[in-house]
Formats: sequence, C-alpha cells, structure tokens
Amino acid sequence: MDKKQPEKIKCKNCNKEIDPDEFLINFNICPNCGYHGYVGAMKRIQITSDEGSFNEMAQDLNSVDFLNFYDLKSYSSRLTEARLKSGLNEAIVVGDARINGFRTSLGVMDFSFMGGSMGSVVGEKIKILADYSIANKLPLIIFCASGGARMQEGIISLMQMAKTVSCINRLRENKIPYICLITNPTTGGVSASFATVADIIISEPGTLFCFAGPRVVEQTIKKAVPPDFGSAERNLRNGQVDMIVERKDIKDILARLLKLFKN
Amino acid sequence: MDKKQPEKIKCKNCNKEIDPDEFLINFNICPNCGYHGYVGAMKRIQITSDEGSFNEMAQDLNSVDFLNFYDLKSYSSRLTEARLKSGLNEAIVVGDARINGFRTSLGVMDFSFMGGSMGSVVGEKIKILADYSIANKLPLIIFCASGGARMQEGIISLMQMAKTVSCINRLRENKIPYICLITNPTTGGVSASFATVADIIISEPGTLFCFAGPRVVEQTIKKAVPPDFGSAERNLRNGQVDMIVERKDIKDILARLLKLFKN
Amino acid sequence: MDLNEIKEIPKNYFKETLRSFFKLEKLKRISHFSGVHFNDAEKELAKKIENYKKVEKEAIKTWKIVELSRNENRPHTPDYISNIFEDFIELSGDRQTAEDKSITAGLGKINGATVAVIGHNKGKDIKERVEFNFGMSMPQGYRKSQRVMQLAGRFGFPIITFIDTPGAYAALEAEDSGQASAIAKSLLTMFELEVPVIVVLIGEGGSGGALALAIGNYVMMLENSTYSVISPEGCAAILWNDPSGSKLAARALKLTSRSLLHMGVIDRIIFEPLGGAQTDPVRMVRILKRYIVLALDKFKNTDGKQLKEQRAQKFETMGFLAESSQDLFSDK
Amino acid sequence: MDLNEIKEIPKNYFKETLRSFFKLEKLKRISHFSGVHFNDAEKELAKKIENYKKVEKEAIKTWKIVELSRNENRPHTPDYISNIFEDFIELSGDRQTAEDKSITAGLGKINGATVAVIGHNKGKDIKERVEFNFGMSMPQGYRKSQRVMQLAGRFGFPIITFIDTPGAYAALEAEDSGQASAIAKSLLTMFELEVPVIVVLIGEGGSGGALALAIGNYVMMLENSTYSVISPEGCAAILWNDPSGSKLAARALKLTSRSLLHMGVIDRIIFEPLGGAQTDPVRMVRILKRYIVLALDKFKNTDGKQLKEQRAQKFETMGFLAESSQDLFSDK
Ligand SMILES: [Zn+2]
Ligand SMILES: [Zn+2]
Repeated sequence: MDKKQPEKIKCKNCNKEIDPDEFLINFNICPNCGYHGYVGAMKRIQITSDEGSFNEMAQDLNSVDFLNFYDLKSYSSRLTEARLKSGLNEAIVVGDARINGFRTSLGVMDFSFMGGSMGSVVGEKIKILADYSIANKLPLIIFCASGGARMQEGIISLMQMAKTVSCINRLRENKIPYICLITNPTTGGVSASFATVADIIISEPGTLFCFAGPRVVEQTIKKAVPPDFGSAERNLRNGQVDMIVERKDIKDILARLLKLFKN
Repeated sequence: MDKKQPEKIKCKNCNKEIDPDEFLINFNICPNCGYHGYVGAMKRIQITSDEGSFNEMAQDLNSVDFLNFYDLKSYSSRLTEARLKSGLNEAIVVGDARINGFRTSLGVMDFSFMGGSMGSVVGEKIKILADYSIANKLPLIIFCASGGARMQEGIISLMQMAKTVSCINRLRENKIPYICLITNPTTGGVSASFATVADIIISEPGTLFCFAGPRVVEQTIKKAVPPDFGSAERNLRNGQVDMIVERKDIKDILARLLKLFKN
Repeated sequence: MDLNEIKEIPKNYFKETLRSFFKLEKLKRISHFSGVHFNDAEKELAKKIENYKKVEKEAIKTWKIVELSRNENRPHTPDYISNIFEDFIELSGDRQTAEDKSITAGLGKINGATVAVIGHNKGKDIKERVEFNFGMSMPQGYRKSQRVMQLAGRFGFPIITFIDTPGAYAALEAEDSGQASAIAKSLLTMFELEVPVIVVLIGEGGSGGALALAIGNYVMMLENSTYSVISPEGCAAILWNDPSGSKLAARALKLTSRSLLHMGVIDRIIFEPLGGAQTDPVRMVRILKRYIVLALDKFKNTDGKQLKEQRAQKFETMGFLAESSQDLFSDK
Repeated sequence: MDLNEIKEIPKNYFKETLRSFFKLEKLKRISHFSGVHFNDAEKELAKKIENYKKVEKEAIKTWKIVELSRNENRPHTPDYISNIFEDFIELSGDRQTAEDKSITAGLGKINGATVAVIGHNKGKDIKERVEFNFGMSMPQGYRKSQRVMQLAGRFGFPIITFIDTPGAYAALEAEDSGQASAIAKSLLTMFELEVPVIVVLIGEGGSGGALALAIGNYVMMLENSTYSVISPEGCAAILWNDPSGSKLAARALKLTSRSLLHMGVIDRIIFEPLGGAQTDPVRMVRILKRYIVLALDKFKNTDGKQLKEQRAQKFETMGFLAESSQDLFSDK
C-alpha cells in the first residue's frame, strides 16, 4: 500500500513529536505535556454534545463587507478564504444540543475563522441563540475562542460587545443559566463582553484569557509581562474564573452543572 | 476680678498651645495645624443643624446590664459614669433636624460615651431614626464616631451590626437617601455595618476610619503599619470615601447634597 | 438568664482571691485565739471566695467549649459539604481581584434540591491552613460569597452557610481593599436575598467575619461552637493582664450555644456526640444533615418577600434595653 | 454609505502608487514614440492612481478629525461639567480598592433636575494627565462609575456620560484586577438601568474603554470626535508598516461622526464652532448644554421599563449582515 502515513506533528508547547492519530483521538491534547491544542467548532460540538443531538441554527447568516474595508486583502476576500479554510461560514456555530441528555443552547466559537473575531454575524448568532434560550427555557453554553472584535467591521464590531451583553442581560432577567467556557485564546472584545458576564466561567488549562494581549501590555508598560500573564492559572488566582477543567472533563462538568441548574 | 481664665490647652496633633476660646469658636479645630479635635454630639448638632431645629427622639432608651458584665467595673457603673461624663444617656443622639432649611433625620454618635461603642440602645435608636426617615420620607444623616461594638453587651452588640444594616436596607428599598459622615475615630463594628453602606460617605480630614485598628493590625502582621494607616486621605485613595470635607464646610456640603437628592 | 452575683472583678483576679482567702484564714485565727468574733466580716469574705470559685469553675467550663470549638479534629466546612451535599461544585473568585480560599462556596444538592453552600474554611493541614489564612478572610472572600449568594438568589436556590472563623483578616492589605465595606455589603446582600438562608455555626464564630455570612432565616449552632463579638483573648487583653483573663472573658462574653439560645440569637442548638464533634465526625455530619433538611423544610412554602421580611424582623428585634422617662440629668 | 472603489490596498501603499505612476508615464512614453497604443492598460493605471489619490485625500481629511478629537485645548469632561451642571458634587471611589481619577463621576443639576454625570477625564495639564493616566481607566474606574450609575438608578436620576478616552488601560495591574470583567459588568449595569442615559462623545472614543460608559438611550457625538473599535495606530500596526498607515486606517475604520450617524451607531451630530471645539470652548459648552437638555426632554415621560427596553432594542439591532440560503460548501 502506498497510502501515505499522516505527517508527524510537533506539540506547540513541549515541541515533542506527537503521533497525529493519538493527538486526534485525544481531543487535540498533547499526550506528552497535556497542552490543549486548537480544536475547531465542529469537533468541539462533537466531543461536547450527545451524538447527533446538535441542530445548527442561523447557519445562513453571512458577513458583508459594508465598510469596503481594505486590508492587505479586502474583507470580502478574507471572508471567502476563512470560509474555505475553516469549513465554517462564520466564527461561531450555534444550535440546540444535548449534553448527557440535558437540552441546551450551545454556541461554539472557532479561532480558525478570522481569529474568532466578533463581527455582526457573531453578534447576531449569539442574539438568536439567547432568544432561543429564553423562548425554550434552555441553559446557554458558549465556548469562547477569539482574538477580539473584527476590525474589518469597524465600530459595528465594537457594538457587538454591547449587543451580546444586552442579550445576556435579558437572559438573566429571565433567570436562564449561562455557562461560559474560555478556550485558548479569549481576548479583547469577547472577554470584555459576553464571556465575563456568565454565571459560571470555566477555563481550559493553559488558556490565554485577558482583555489586552501580552504584546499590547508590554508596549504600554515598557517591560516584559510575567510568563503566566493571562493564563488560566493566574486568572483563577485573580478571581476571574470559577474553575479550570481539562478538555476531557468538560462534558462531564457541564452535565453536572446543568443538573444543578435544573432544579 | 479673680474669675479664672480657662486653662490653656495643647493640640493633640501639633502639640502647640491653643487659646481655648478660639478652639471652641473654631469648632474644636486647631487654629495652628487644622487638626480636627473631638466634638461632642450636642455641639455637632448645634454646628450642623439650623438653630433650634433639632428635636430629639428616643432619649428615654437606656442600656441595661443584661449580661451582668464584669470588667474592672461593672457595665452598670460604666454606664453611670459615661452618662455623667458625657451628659448623654447613650453613645448616639437622634432626632429630626433642619440643615439650611432641609428637613432630615439626624443621628450623631459621641465618642465620649464609652468610646462611641454600639450596643442595643445605639442599634435601637438607629432603627427608630431609620423608621422615622421612611415614614416621613426624610433623608438620613449619621455622624459616626465609634471604637466598635460594645463588648459589655457580648453577642448582642455584634447583632447590632446586622440590625442597623437591615434598617439601611429598608431605607434603600424605600429610596431614601442616606449620607454618612465619618469622624475621628470610626472603627470596628460601626465601620463594618451601617457606616459603609451609605449612599454618600464623607470623612473629616485626619479621621481614623478602618475595620481593625492600627494596633490590632500590627499584632497580626508583626510589623508597623504606615503612618497614614486608616487615614481619611488613604481611604480616599483606596476608594472607601467619596470626599474629605473640613468640619466648617460640612453643613454646607450636606445642604448641597440634600438639595440634589430633593429632586 | 444565668445571672451571677459578682459584679466587679478586681484587676488581678486570682491574686485577689488568694488575698481574700488568707484574710479569711487570718480572721478565723484571730477569733480562735482571741475569742473575739468577726462573723459578719468572715461571712462576707467566705461568700466572696465562694463566688470567686463559682466564677472560676464556670470560666473553666466555658473555656473547654472554646477549646472544643477550635479543635482541629472537629469536622470543618469541607467535611460537611462533601458528606451532606450531592453533586457539589465549587465556584471560585470575586471576578475582581482575587480568589480567597478562606471561604468555600459552591452549588450542590440536598434531598434533590439545589442549594448554594458557603462556609469558612480553616484548612485541614498546615499547608492548607497557611494557604487558607486560618479561615480569616480578605474582603475578596466576602465579595466572592456575595457573588454566589446573588447567583443563588437569582435562581431561587436556598443558601446554607457554615460559620467557622477566628474573624475577618486584620491586615493592611485587607484594610486597603475595604474590609469594613466588604463585611457591611455582605450583610446588606444577605438582607436583600429572597431565598431561605440557613446558618450553621460549626466551630469558631468570630466577630464581624462570622456575622458577615450569618444573616439567616434560621440560625443553628453546634453545641460546642462559639459565637462572639470579640475573641476571649482579645477581650481579656482589653480588660485584664492576668493569664487567666481569657477564660474569665470567655465566661463574661456568654459565647456558648446555651447562652446564645437563651438570648434569642440562635434558633436551635444541635447537640454533639459525647465529648464533642471530633469524637465521631461521621455521626456529627449525619445529625447536622437532618437538621439542615428540617430547616429547609420549614421555609419550603414561604415566598421570597416573606423570607426577606422574616430575616429583617428577626435581626431588627435583637437587643436588650430599658425605657425610662426619668431625666437622668435632672440635677444638672 | 460612502463606498469607494478600491478594495485592495497593497502593503506599501505609497510606493505602489508611485510605481503605478511611473508605469503609466512609461506606457505613455512608449505609445508616444512607438505609435503603439495601450489605451486599456493606460486607462486602468490612471484610474488606479486617481483612486489612490482619492483615498489619500480622504485619509488626510479623516486624520485631521482624529487630531482634532485629541486636541488638548478641546473642552474636556470637567469643562462641560462645571459649565453645564449646577451644584455639581463629585463622588469618589469604588468602595473596594481604589479611586481612579481617569473617570469623573458625581451628581449635579440641569434645568432644575438632578442627574448623575460620569465622564472620562484626561487631565488638563501634564501633572493631571499623569495622575489621571491620560484618561485610560483601571477596572476600579469602571467599578466607581457602576456604583454611581446604580445610585442614580435607585433615585431615578438620569445619567449623562462624556466619552473621551484612548481606551481602557492595558497594563498588568489592570488585567490582574479584572479589566475584561469590569468593562463587561459596566455594559451589563447600563443595560439594567431604568433611568434615561444620554451619551456624548466629546473627544476620543477608544474601543471597549469608551463603550463601557456609552450604552445610552440617546448617543450624541461632537462633529470632530471619533469613536472606534481600535485606534488608527493600533489598526495600522496590524495592517501595514507604512508610516502613513495610521491615516489610511483612520479612513478605513470610518470613525468620524458622519460615518457613525450614517451607520446608525449615533443619534445626532453636534456641530462644533468653525475649526473645532477648541476655537470657542465657551460656545461649544453652551451648544452642548442645549442638546443635553433637549435629549433629556425626549425621555421625560418614558417609564423605566421602556427606557431599558429601548436601550436593549437600540443596541441589539446594530449589525450588517446578509442572509443566504445557498450552501457555501456545496462543492465540498
Ligand atoms: Zn506537548
Ligand atoms: Zn494643631
């Protein structure tokens, strides 16, 4: 058989070679050092929700280049590229799902779609998901992964921070629980909006979670930031997250929390 | 004439001799360094409220030695001594008053009555005053001066913290403004209860305002506290008080605040 | 109320007792040899000594409770949490500046219903004790607990608190982070709650730091736990310099469950296994669980507004005072 | 919307323009000497150059506004406060860990009614600017403003905010005190308010730090103020390395009052005296006062719940998107 073996890959953290099959089976976690590698929205949904239970919503919403934003490329071409690269039509996938039998509204961001940046579509999908939660009295669960606001939508991307927080405010008024999962990385406009107003905030180990990224902070304070800057462990110590949970245990902890909230 | 001149007194802060008449006229403020000396409840009422406007309430409430608390002296004898020394029957005087024409509920603590400590009577008088505020829709103003809870009433003195905060909670529900004046010293059970849940907190300059006093803290941390420990200035920097106002300006600022709250 | 006759205790209590004793012996000797009798003086001194002895005995008895309340082998908050509640999940952080491990907070189930559980945590070994600051909380701890209480309030979860602290942390950094304000806000938050709040004093109930989590619709106290406005040591330091001072202060402060029930500060004493909770922690936990279930049942059908009102009523009526219309200063 | 034809800007924009220009000249020369004509190529290049020039012109125009918005002589929050409101009293502190002077908050009167006023404060001279951290707030600043907003909400006082910040402070201590959480909570608090909230962008409206105080029922913008998701410099640093990048980024971000009104992000532009607010601050203040009074009047008879709903509605409908039922990956 001349069928090619998949290429060996290297861990971004410990730099050791990993067997790609093992990496894949192990939820993209380095079997050597436990580093939690990138995992896309679809895989995340697969490992978090009950098999076949996810029903995607609002998949037909697409971003438009309403500012004619030029960059090295136009926003339109970036969107096309991102769609092809990620296999998604935007940086978040939302839908109805079951987690160990508990029905929820589930939103999962994907960093591979333009760095998980939040533009009009991400905001609108979160609104649709929150409205769905309220209408069906379903707990809301969102996995964050984002570099922040989507610059290419200018001020409108900033307004998505307000928009999403307003949705969460209505969720709170309706006494719907909201659990937020912080995955690597979660920064900027997402961390300063819907991510941090959750009832429960759970972080994956080693996740960068901050408002301003380390390089921006270094530029401001003119010195190096500590090596654990923005890390899950530092955030736990600083009171920013409720707990750090390994990827393999997230489904279980979610199910346990859902059981508690389903009083 | 052989009528005696009042004895010269020394400023507790700058140690300079002060003319007692000048000190008295100057609201017990050192004319040399501006140190705000002790001022009793009755004098405080006089300099804060419009002449003749104060009508005392609940002056017939007296503390009882329900624990038979022995000390170097019994609580009962301490109470008698405090009454004679202060000319008051408890560590707070409460009543209805006008401040530049604005009608208010006014409570003034007096440090000379057993260190302004809070026992059952202080708690009850604050309750009566708060109830009066609610019934008559009058803003509540309290001048604090207290070493904390009254040990001689044991656990019941601790319960006065709960009691007074509950009264303030009802005041808040009734949307009655509450302004608290922090005077020297305000510590312990008073600072950790009704004093710090005020809408507006004003401190006199140089006032010690803290939970645990400097000596207690020094015992805990086994080193000297900074010279400005618990000072009004440090508290302003640490976000604990809204403003520092000199004694002579307090009536004016209260009137201005009352005007703002009388919408 | 358990009154005692002695009202004034001299500065150096034990020396004074001894002096009285010798004085009595001397009087007795004089009357024996001289035939002159000092009956009144003798009687007075004998009574004084008797009272001193009674006070001493009471003080020692109270002190034993103080020691029991601090016994390291007593079950602590984590022991109660893990054995009383199912599916407990701990929540961390004040979402502002810190996670304070001296307070444990989280959600769990009891008898099928979700509740929030919050309690002081002194730590189980030296390492934990240091990490948890011996159960003395920073303002951040009280802010975390407020966050969890508000969350419970929003979702209608009853709240159970376990009190076990020497007191709020008295340190510069605590003061600079608003310790007074944090405790006061904690009280305010608890008065705002529209869910049942069940408080259990399980060990040391030290001052404002204990009260901050203790505004309950129903307050229970383990037999050998204490609850006091000031530690006996702190009280003695102010009153006497005698090494026996702490014991006397403990007695004077009436900090035991019996005295507190008597004064109406607590609603129920939960009796401990003979010798104290530490002799049979498993049984202690089992007993407490029953009482918590009973307490929760009490408020099952009470609506939020009523719960809030009952709590306000309960604490606003605490106090002993006398009303007299006589003018204390009539001769002035 | 003000669309432009160029969609793709090469990395080194000015060099590229120059190169196109030379290429065009060369084509012209060749056709002149050879008689061979390159009409299509010539036309394309000419159009490209024309577009580049247009973009450049627009960028320079926008940049002037960016500079105006940052002009130190512009009236700042304290100038508006002291000249628009009577009886203003400043309130300080978050009641937790700090007083952040980069945000000024307090109560005052306008047209006889009490309002809360909250605004970024960049400081009027070097000393103040350093003390106020150039208007870049710490989490404590947003917590103070939340406290004052909640106070206003409780007493029914309308809230007026002045936005003027380069952005929230990006420093280690800010991160460690929960900058992200503080901004998010500020947004949440503003959505909870049941009083009218009037927002005025008076200078620099930088990112999340600006938005944190900008959830208004009515949002007004001074003609030469800006409001952007990222500073032009920050944007250019990401997009180009060309020194002219900031100007191009400013244009691309559409951060001017005209663009924002066009996009429905703001409700009104308040025109400034000729040359900018700094040329006649007295008049600027007078004009703004009128608009604030008008804005407050608008919501005079709206009840609390409606105000909250209107605010939610306003911000939840912001966004531009397309719905398509075509499967983007049909060929996969
Ligand atoms: Zn690895
Ligand atoms: Zn002096």
